[in-house]
Amino acid sequence: MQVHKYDVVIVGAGGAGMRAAIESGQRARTAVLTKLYPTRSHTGAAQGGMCAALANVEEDNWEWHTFDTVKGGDYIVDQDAAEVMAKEAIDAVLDLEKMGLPFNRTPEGKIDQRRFGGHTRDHGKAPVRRACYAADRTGHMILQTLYQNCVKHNVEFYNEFYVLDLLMVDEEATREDGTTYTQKRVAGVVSYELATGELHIFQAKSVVFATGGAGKVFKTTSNAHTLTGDGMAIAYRHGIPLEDMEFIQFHPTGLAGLGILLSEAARGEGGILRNADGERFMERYAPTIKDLAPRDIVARSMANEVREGRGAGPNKDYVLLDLTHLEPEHIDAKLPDITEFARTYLGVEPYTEPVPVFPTCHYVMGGIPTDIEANVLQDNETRIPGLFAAGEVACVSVHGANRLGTNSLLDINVFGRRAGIYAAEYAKDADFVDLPENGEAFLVNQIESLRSAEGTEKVGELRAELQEVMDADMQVFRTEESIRRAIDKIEELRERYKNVAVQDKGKRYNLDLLEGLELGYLLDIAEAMSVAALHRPESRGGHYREDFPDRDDENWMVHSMLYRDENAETEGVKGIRFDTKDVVMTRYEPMERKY
Amino acid sequence: MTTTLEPTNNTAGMGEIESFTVTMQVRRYQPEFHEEAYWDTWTIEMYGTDRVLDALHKIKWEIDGTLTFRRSCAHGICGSDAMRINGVNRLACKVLLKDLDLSKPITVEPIKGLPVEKDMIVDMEPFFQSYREIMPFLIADESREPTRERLQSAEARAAFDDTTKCILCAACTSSCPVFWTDGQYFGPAAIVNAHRFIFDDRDEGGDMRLEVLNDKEGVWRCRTTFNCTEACPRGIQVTKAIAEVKQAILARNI
Amino acid sequence: MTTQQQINIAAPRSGDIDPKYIRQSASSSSNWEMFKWLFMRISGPILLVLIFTHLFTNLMIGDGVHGLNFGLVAGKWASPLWQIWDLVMLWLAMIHGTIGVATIIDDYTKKDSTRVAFKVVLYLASIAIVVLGTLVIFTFEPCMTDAAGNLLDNSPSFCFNQ
Amino acid sequence: MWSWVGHRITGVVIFLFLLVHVLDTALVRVSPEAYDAVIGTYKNWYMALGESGLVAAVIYHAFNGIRIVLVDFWKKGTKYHRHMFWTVMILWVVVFGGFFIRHMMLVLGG
Ligand SMILES: Cc1cc2nc3c(=O)[nH]c(=O)nc-3n(C[C@H](O)[C@H](O)[C@H](O)COP(=O)(O)OP(=O)(O)OC[C@H]3O[C@@H](n4cnc5c(N)ncnc54)[C@H](O)[C@@H]3O)c2cc1C
Ligand code: HEM
Ligand code: SF4
Ligand code: F3S
Ligand code: FES
Repeated sequence: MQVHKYDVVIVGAGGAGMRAAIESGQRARTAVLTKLYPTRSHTGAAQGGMCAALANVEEDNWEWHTFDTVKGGDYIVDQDAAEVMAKEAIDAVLDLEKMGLPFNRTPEGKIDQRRFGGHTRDHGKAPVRRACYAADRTGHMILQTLYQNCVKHNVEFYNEFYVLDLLMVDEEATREDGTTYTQKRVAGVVSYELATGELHIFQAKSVVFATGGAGKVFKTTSNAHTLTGDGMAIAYRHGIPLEDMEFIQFHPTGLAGLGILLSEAARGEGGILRNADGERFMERYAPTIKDLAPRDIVARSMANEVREGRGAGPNKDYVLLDLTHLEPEHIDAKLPDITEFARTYLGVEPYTEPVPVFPTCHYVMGGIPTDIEANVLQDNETRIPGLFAAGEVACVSVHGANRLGTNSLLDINVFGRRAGIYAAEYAKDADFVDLPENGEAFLVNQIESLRSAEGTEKVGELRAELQEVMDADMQVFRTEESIRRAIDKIEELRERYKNVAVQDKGKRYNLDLLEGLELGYLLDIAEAMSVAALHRPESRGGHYREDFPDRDDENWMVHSMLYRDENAETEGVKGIRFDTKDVVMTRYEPMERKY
Repeated sequence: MTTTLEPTNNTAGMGEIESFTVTMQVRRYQPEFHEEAYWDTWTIEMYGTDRVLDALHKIKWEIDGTLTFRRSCAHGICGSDAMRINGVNRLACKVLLKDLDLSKPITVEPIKGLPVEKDMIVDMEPFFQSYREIMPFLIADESREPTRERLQSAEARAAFDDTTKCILCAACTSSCPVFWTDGQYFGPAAIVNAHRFIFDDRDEGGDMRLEVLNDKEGVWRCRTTFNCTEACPRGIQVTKAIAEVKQAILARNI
Repeated sequence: MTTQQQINIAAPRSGDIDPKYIRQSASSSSNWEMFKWLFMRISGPILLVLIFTHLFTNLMIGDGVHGLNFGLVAGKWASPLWQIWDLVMLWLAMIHGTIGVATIIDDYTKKDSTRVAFKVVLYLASIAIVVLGTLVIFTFEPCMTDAAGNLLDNSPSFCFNQ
Repeated sequence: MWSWVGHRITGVVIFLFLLVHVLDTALVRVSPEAYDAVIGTYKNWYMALGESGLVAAVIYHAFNGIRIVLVDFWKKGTKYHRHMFWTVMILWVVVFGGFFIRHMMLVLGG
C-alpha cells in the first residue's frame, strides 16, 4: 500500500472538481483523484447553457436571478446560498471566458445570451436572456476549458483512481456553550488504482468531494453509466447526513427507452407533445403555457398520459415529440444535435416523424450538506473541518426542490471555485490528522470478499432490478404504497447483494469488481431517496406525492436530513435516522409557484 | 383548431421493435491469465435500438464479466469507448447494430497504435502526453485584459469552431497509419487541439505551438490519408485543420 | 506497513512524467522537415511535366519503343535542351525519390540501428546514381569512334555529315 | 488511406526503376552495342507489359501527387479530396489506356 501526502485532495474531475483544482492548485499542494479521465466527466454532456445576469442583451440583474432560483426551487432553496451564486455568476462566466472558453458572441462581440425555462425579468414579468452558451455544447466547452487550465497550472491528476472510502476520525469536542459533542474530522481517502488493483492512501489536510450525481439509480436517465453516487454514499456511510434526497429532477424529453436528453430547446422552438391519439395533451394540463410549462409539470403530465393508456408505441409506454410542422431548415439551424440523436439512436427522422420521448432522470437536487463556503456539515450546523463538497454531489442548497435549467453549470463553477479556495486556505494553517489505525481494513475486506466470493447473484441482474423498481415506483408519481414497494425491493436487493460475486478475479483493470462496489453505492442512495420520499407527505418541486398533492408550507418548509445510524429505525427501515433542517430565508417569502 | 394529428400507424415513430441475433467477435487480451491475445465469439439476442455498446454490456453483464472496456456517457460525448468495429474506428455507443451487416460476425478490437492493457483498454497516456505538449490552453497577456469583458467578433469565433468540438477520444490518432508505425508522431488529435488555439484570435501563444508542431514528429508527418477525418465521431474536418496548421507554419517561416 | 512512496504519474510538464511517455526525438529547431515537405510538393508537379514529356517522346512518338536505340539517345543529347531536360529530371527525381524512400524507412524501421543502416545504403546509392547520371549526360560523346577512329555505324545520322 | 498506400508503393517502384534506368542509360557511355543490347530486351512483349506497369505506376503517382498538392494548398482541397481521387482514377484510365493501346500496338506491330 502506498501513502501519498497532499495538502488538498480533490475527488472528482468534473466541472466542480477541476474548478476547485485550478484555485487550490495555485495555493497548495493539490492532487485530483478521478475515476475517469477528466474530460470523460459528465459535465461534458450539458447542452443548454450557464446563466449569469450579465445583461449583455437585455436588462437583468443578479437579484432577479436569485428570485427565479428561489421560486424555481419551490422555496426550499437556502436564500443566502442562492444570493451568493447569482452574485458570483457574473465573475464565474467572465473567468471562464478569460480561461479561453469560446462563448457564442453577439454582433458587438459580447458573450451572447439566450432564454431558458424559469429565468425571468423583474420577478417573473417576462422571460429574460440569461443563459450564456457555446452552441449546444456549453458543458463540453466548460469541461474542456477547465481541463486545459488544469494542464496550464500543472495540476496533478491521478486518472482512473477510484476513491472508495474516506478516512475519518471522531473527536470529543466542546461547544461554546460548554456542551460536548462528537466532532468528525477527515484524515484522507482510500483510493483504488484501476490499472493495477492497488490501494493507495491519500493523506490530506483538506478533502474536496466533487463526484457528481447518482442518476444510475434509475433505469431511464440522461446520466452516464459512471454516475453511481459514490461520493454521496461514501459520506453517508461515515455518518454524514444526506440532505433533500427525495428531490430528483426528471427531464420531460429523454429519448424513449434510452433516456438520452433532448434539450428543452426542442419545445422552445415550437415542438409539441402528443399522445397516441395525436392529441396535444398539454392543453389539458397547462392551458396557458402548454408544452412550455416547468419541467416537473410536463414530466408528470406525460407520465399520466402513459398511465391512463394513451401512450404511443407497441407497449404504449411513451409519448411523442412532434417537430414535423417545423421547417427542416429551422430544425437544422436550431436543433442539429437533438435531431441527430433521434436519427442515430432511434432511427427516427424528425422532419417527418414524431420522436418517441419519456421523462428521464436528470439531476439529484439533494446531496451532502454544505454551507456557502462549501464546508461539509455533519449535522444541521457543525462543520467537519477540512471536508468540502461541491457540484451535484453537494447540497448547498441552491436548487431546493427543483433545479432551474442552466443553474447547475453555474453551481459547479461558483461553488467549485469556493471549495478550492476554502480547502486551500484551510490547509494552510491546519495539521494533518493522524490516519486512523488500519483505516483501509474495511475496504480491503470488502474488495477481497467481493473478488473471492462464490456467490450466485450477478451484479448486472441486481442493478437491473433496482433500476426497474425505481423507474416504476419512485419516478414522477409517488404514493406511500409505491415508495414502500420500492423500499421493500431495495431491502431484498441489499440482502441478495451480500451473496453477489464478480467473475473477474484479476487485479488489473477489474471493472467488474468496481461495478460490484458501485452497485453497493446505488443501493444505499436508492434507499436514502426512497426513505426521504416517504418522509415528506406533500408535493413540492420534483417530489410529487399523489396521496398529498399539495405543498404544505406549514409543516414541510424544511430540508430533510437522513443519517446512517446503526441503532435507529425510521418508518420500519432499520439503520436510518430522519431529521429536518430549517430553510435559510433572507428576503423572499414563499408564494404559490405558478408561471 | 386542430389539436389532433392523425397517427399514421399505431406505433408511430419506432414501429415494432425488431429483435435479431448478432454474433460478436471480440479481440481479448487478458495478460493475467493468457499470454497471447485471442478471439472470443458470442451470439446474442439484441434489439433494433441497441448499439454495439449495448451488445458488449449484455455480454459483460450476463455472460462474461471479465470482458473489459471503458465507457461512460453512452451517447457519444465523453470519448471513452473508441474501438475498432469491423475494422474502422468508432465509438461503440454511436454504432447501431442494425446498421451493420448482421449476416457476418461483428468484430471488435482495441484501437491501434497505443499499448493494449486489457481487452479494449489501451494506455492513453502517450495520447494525452502529445495533447499536453502542444500547450492546449489560452495564452494571453493578462495585463492587457480588459477589466470587465473581452470582446471577440462572431466571425473570429467561427474560425476555430470546428476544432472546439473535440472530445479527445483518440479515434483519429489511432486510425492514422503514420501513428501506427511511428508512435512518436504527435497525431491528429494533438494538432486539432493546437488548431483550436492557433486560430483563436484571443490567443498569443500560436508561434510557440507552431514551433512545437514544426518538429520531426509534427505536422509534416501527416500524409493526408484522411483516416482521421473519417474516424472522427464529432465530424471534425481533421485533415483540413492539419492543412491549415501546415500553411500557418509555412506562412510564418517563409 | 505503509510507506511513503513517490510514484510516476503523468503530471503535465512537471518533469514528473514516466520517462516512457517522453517524446524521443530531439526537437529539431530548424525548418528541415518543412523544406523537405515543400520540396516534395514543388518537385512533384515539375516532374510530372518532365517525365510525361520524356515518356511521350521516347515511347509514343514515331516507332515508340522500337525506335529506342543508341542513336536516338545520342541524337537527343546532342541538343542542350534535352541535356538540361534530362539532367533536371534526374536530379529532381532522385532527390524527390530519396526523400520519399527515406520517409518510408523512418516509418517502418523500429530500431535506430536498422534505420541508420538502411538510410546509409539509400543515400550512397542515390549519390552514386546522381553522380553517374550527371557524368553520363555531360561527358556524353554522341559520335563515338572505334579503336581505329572510324565512326560507329549506329551513331546518329548527323555524325556522318560532319 | 488506400490512395496513400498506392502512392507509397508506386513511389518505391518508380524509385527502384529509376536506379536501374540510370544504370542502363549509363551504358551509352560504355558502348552503343551494350546499350542497344540492353534496350533491345525492352522490346519483348513481356518487358513491354512490365514497362506498361511502370508507366501505370508513374501515371497514378503523378496524378495522385497533384491531388495531394491540391489537398495541401487549395482551400477546398480537403473538402473535395474524394472527388479528386475519382478524377485521378478516371484520368489514369484514360491516359494509361491510351498509352497501353499505342504501346502494345507498337510492340506487337514490330
Ligand atoms: C444530459 C445533461 C444535460 C445537462 N445540461 C445542463 C445545462 O444545460 N445546464 C446546466 O446548468 N446543467 C446541465 N446539466 C447538469 C450538469 O451538467 C451537471 O449537474 C454537472 O455537470 C455536474 O458536475 P459535477 O462536476 O458535479 O460532476 P461530473 O461532471 O459528473 O463529474 C464527476 C467526477 O467525479 C468523478 N468521480 C465520481 N465518482 C468517483 C469516485 N468514486 N472516485 C473518484 N472519482 C469519482 C468522475 O470521474 C468525474 O470526474 C445537464 C446534465 C445532463 C446529464
Ligand atoms: C511524376 C510526377 C510526380 C509527382 C507529381 C509526385 C508527387 C509526389 C508527392 C506530392 C509526394 C508527397 C507525398 C506525401 O508527402 O504524402 C510524393 C512522394 C513520393 N514520391 Fe513522388 N511524385 C512524382 C514522381 C516521382 C518519382 C519519379 C519518384 C521516384 C523516383 C517518386 C517517388 C516518390 C516517393 C518514394 C514518395 C514517398 C511516398 C510516401 O512517403 O508515401 N515520385 N510524390
Ligand atoms: S478530433 Fe475527433 S476523433 Fe480525434 S480525438 Fe477529437 S473527437 Fe476524437
Ligand atoms: S490519418 Fe494521419 S496521415 Fe494525416 S490526414 Fe490524418 S493525420
Ligand atoms: S460512452 Fe461516452 S462516448 Fe461512448
